[in-house]
Amino acid sequence: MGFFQKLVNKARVKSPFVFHFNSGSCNGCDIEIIAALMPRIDIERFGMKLVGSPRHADIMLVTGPVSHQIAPRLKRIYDQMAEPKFVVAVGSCACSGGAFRGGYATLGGVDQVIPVSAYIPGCAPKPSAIAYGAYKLLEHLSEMWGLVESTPIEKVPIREYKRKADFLPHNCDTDDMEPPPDSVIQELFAPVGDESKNRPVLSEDDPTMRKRKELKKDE
Amino acid sequence: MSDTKADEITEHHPAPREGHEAEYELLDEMIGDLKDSLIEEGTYVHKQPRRIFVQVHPEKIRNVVQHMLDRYAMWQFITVSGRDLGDDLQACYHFVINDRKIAITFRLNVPRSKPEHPTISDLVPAAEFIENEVRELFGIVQVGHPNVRRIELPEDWPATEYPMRKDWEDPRGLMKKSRTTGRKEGV
Amino acid sequence: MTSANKRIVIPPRVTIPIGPQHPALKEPGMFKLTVEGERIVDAVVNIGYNHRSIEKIGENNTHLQNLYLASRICGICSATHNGNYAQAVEFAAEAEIPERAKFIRTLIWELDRIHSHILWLGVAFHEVGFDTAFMLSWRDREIVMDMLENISGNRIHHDMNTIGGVRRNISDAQKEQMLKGFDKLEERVAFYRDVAIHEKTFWNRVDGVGMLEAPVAKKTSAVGPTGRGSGLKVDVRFNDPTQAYIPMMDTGDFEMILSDRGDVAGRAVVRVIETIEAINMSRWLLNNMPDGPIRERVRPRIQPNEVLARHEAPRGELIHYLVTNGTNKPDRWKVRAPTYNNWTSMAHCLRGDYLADAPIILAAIDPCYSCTDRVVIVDGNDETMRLVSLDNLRIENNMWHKEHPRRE
Amino acid sequence: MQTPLDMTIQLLAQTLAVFVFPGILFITFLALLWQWVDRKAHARFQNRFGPLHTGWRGILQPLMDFLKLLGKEDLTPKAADRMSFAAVPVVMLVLSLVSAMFLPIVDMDPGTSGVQGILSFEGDLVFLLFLSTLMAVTIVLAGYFSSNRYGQTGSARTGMLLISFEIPLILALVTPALLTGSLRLSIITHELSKLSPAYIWLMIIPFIIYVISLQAELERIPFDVSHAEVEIVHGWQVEFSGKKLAMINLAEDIMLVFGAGMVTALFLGGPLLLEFIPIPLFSVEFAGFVATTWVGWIYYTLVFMFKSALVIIVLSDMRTVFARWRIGQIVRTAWKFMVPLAIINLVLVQIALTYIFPILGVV
Repeated sequence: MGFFQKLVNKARVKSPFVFHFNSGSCNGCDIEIIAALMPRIDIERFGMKLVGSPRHADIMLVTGPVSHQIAPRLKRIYDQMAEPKFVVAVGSCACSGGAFRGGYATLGGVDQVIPVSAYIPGCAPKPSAIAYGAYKLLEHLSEMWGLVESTPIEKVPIREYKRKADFLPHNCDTDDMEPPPDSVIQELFAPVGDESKNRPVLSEDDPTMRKRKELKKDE
Repeated sequence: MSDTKADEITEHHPAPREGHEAEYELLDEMIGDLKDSLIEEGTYVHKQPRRIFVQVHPEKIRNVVQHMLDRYAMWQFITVSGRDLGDDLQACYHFVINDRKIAITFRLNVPRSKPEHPTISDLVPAAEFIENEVRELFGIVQVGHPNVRRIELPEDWPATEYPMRKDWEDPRGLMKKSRTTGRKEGV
Repeated sequence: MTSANKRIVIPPRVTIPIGPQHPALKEPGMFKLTVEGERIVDAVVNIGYNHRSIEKIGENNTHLQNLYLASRICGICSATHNGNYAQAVEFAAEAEIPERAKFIRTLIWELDRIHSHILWLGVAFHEVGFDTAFMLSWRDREIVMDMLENISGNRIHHDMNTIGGVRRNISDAQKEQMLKGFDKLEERVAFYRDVAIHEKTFWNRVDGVGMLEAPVAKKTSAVGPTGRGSGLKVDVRFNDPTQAYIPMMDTGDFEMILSDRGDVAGRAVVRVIETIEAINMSRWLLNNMPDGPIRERVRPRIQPNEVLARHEAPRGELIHYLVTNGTNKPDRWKVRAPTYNNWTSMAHCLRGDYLADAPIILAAIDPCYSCTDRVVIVDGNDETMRLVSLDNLRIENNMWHKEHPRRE
Repeated sequence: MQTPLDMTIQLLAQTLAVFVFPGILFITFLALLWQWVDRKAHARFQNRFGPLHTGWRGILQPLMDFLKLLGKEDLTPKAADRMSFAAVPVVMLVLSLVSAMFLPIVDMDPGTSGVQGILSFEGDLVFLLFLSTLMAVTIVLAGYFSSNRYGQTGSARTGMLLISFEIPLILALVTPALLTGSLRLSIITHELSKLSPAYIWLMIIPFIIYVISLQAELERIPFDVSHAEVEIVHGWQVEFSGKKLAMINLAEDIMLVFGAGMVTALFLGGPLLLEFIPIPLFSVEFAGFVATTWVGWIYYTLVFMFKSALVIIVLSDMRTVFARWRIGQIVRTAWKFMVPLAIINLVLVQIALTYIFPILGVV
């Protein structure tokens, strides 16, 4: 990679121009994006600038479950952006459809229409979360372009749901919680190569499972 | 939903006369003036304060609204909500009489086979868009509507599908499609 | 050139689309403005990009699920949708909720109104290019956002209400904190009121712009600050009080804010003074809050009933028409958001004004497309619109040009 | 007689002057620096931080923006006229650079009295005005070439701004020319610095008019109607992207340098600061020392930058405290207030020069 290319890549990380697109959102995420521009968070610190034209933008923040009416327009606006371009889905709706899953007028999330580079979950994500999400994307980009040493991704083992307390809300009474033996803990946090094996699977005869079923029947 | 008739009857909660004098006074005046336009069944004062529900002959709705506009200055229009009652479709016109602070609902049942009734958009300009919307979602046609056009649903939506009807079965799998997650192939 | 040869030069008509993606609108809506030079001669409003079929989803959900779906109708006035749905279900079940819950619910509504109005003020400043006041007003909006987060645990979707009461209580420490916050907020809002009224560059941009006369407002059923800015007495808090508004209005300390100016300035003044009034209301609610439980148990299956729940949202009158059928799901749920009624008056406001004023006029009704959730087409012309195919239009145009040859 | 070696060295020096200091590279540096000062001051006025994490206090932010835009894809709308569309940013950049060459930053020609810019000739003030008008015309063309409705509306508005604020701008510049009897920028600066302090009173009104007109000329709030974001989506800039946008932004920043430099040169005494102290040590010896040795190159540059930065902060403050005006209000203000004020000011200056100053005994 030449020096100039490296410089330009550095510049790309340092000065992302942000364009905001609302694809049928509830406004919650939108006003939080605007709130991120405000004195408290002020994402201009990182060089981000909200621009009004997709042609000037590097990053498009999309909010909302994509409604059928807006989907072609979203695609068109995405095509209008100049390369290199990245899309960030802001909010639960943009990530997966959120509360509007199951309706006839929405698609499930932004990634059904255009490729998405980063997801910011939350309903609505706080301004700080939006700034953090955008920053994470930039961090990832600088790793991708070799501007900083890429750190190996830390494997966080997925917790197995064995205890009753795992199913209860955190403020519930946890007197009857029994700590698991050390061997279980070691097993849980041991590095495992294949992640899919690590996924928790609850068998039908699991005691907690039965308990839940009974609870459901009572209702 | 199957037992529509039972639902219809039990939905109505007429209020006692005590504590609802103003509402009953208005309703009595209306019944006196518009006797042949109203249907007795379904016309009552609701238990919730300041609410009147009136069942109207579908073809007489213009007379009723005109009379109310003239006599009570009922200028504040709220909305039209469609309903699917099974055999019938229902359009509820909600109004507020601001001087008496009472909300009135005019309900008109139209048969599912021929869902038509006269429009009131020329009397109440604010109703123009919501009537269009009811026509689009429920298929209740307002005869004489000044500005008929597809407004709400996507342009490629079939003209015979009314998504808010109870028997709409989602022939193109849209509701299932909205539950898909993850990156789609080819994007 | 002699006077006989004199021709009036009409600037060419340009159609300028505003939206569905436009910096002035943070939400998808489309306005086709036809301008002659800088003057708007025609306006077409087209909003359907936000149709998310909430009512259909709601029919398949239980009431408790719908409570949270309702708040997702709109992020700015989520508390009003949420609370109004809760009170609709309670009306239908004929359940009486505890006094303290009523007060907390009303308090959340008023806090929501404060935050929404300050937000609007900031947006209005932004639309006229007054970015500093925009930044500062949004900075001070964080005070009320912090209060809401403190009480409910979320900044945007508070979801404080549940069927039969509220989810969280307000402790004495929180109360003290909020009272302190209100003092600061009142001082700041008074400052913004002075900025809005006395700052020449802002006032010149809103004075006499987007006129909506009272008869037209009546004809188009304008609600909320749009109607009150034209002098209409439409405020559900006073006309049809529910919850803790009933004892509040009995005190007689509060009055409806009206303005007979009818322009954008009138609406701005109504909103700013209403913010101060809402702060006073919140203070009254906090000081007079009774003790007791915050929640009453309501059975999930609601008896068959039909309810028209009205509430004064920040933007105007909000309607939830709910029909229950004895199960735990609604039979029909209809939401009429305030913005929906205000579209009709919009075309009237826009016509004859300058293009530069279009953003502030659009913003003046505080549009909320996500609330509206529907498509509206407003005809800009006085004549009725007709559907003409392109070929017919071409033929007609050619004929017209034959009849009216260009004069040289 | 010059030897070929001398000529070569002279040529080399001139090339360096044009391309490096105080030429293109230095002006570009100044443009990026002033953009940073402007953004930072604007943000601080709004209780924000502004750029913070790129370099020291975000000082590299404008450079990064520029480089990033250079590396972006370059799109041309289908409907646009390709050649003209591509030419507009280049023309704008060249025009702005040429106008900035006239700024008396350091003394390029020690033989003549006063601080000369790289380009300097008798009557260059008129030429500069012509260049700035040409710049506005280029902007109008840019909007029309992009064949976008927003762009065209923005162009129309730029035209309106042009016909309304060009006149007070020119009239404001007449006063310094009148006082010194010259149309050469460097001579005006030099002569003004020698005048008696009483002449400051004559310069106040032109200064105010010029700063306001400059804000309009640079199309910043409250006069940024031609690329107002919320009304017409960046106006005439809407279709430009990538390198073209980078060039346009740089050209605008250089116009900012030029505008602030003009204010500095014509109203704030140019690159002279300590010379104004009425002690012979400063006004005679130090001035002579600076004017003849290499110290002047550093000293003049620093003073010039300091004064320009002050002007930038004033402009930035104006951007902060005002709301955007409607185009009608702008034109009305220009013709009903600014133009009459400028004309009255000229009359007052004449009266003062002919009648009042001789009576008071001002030289």
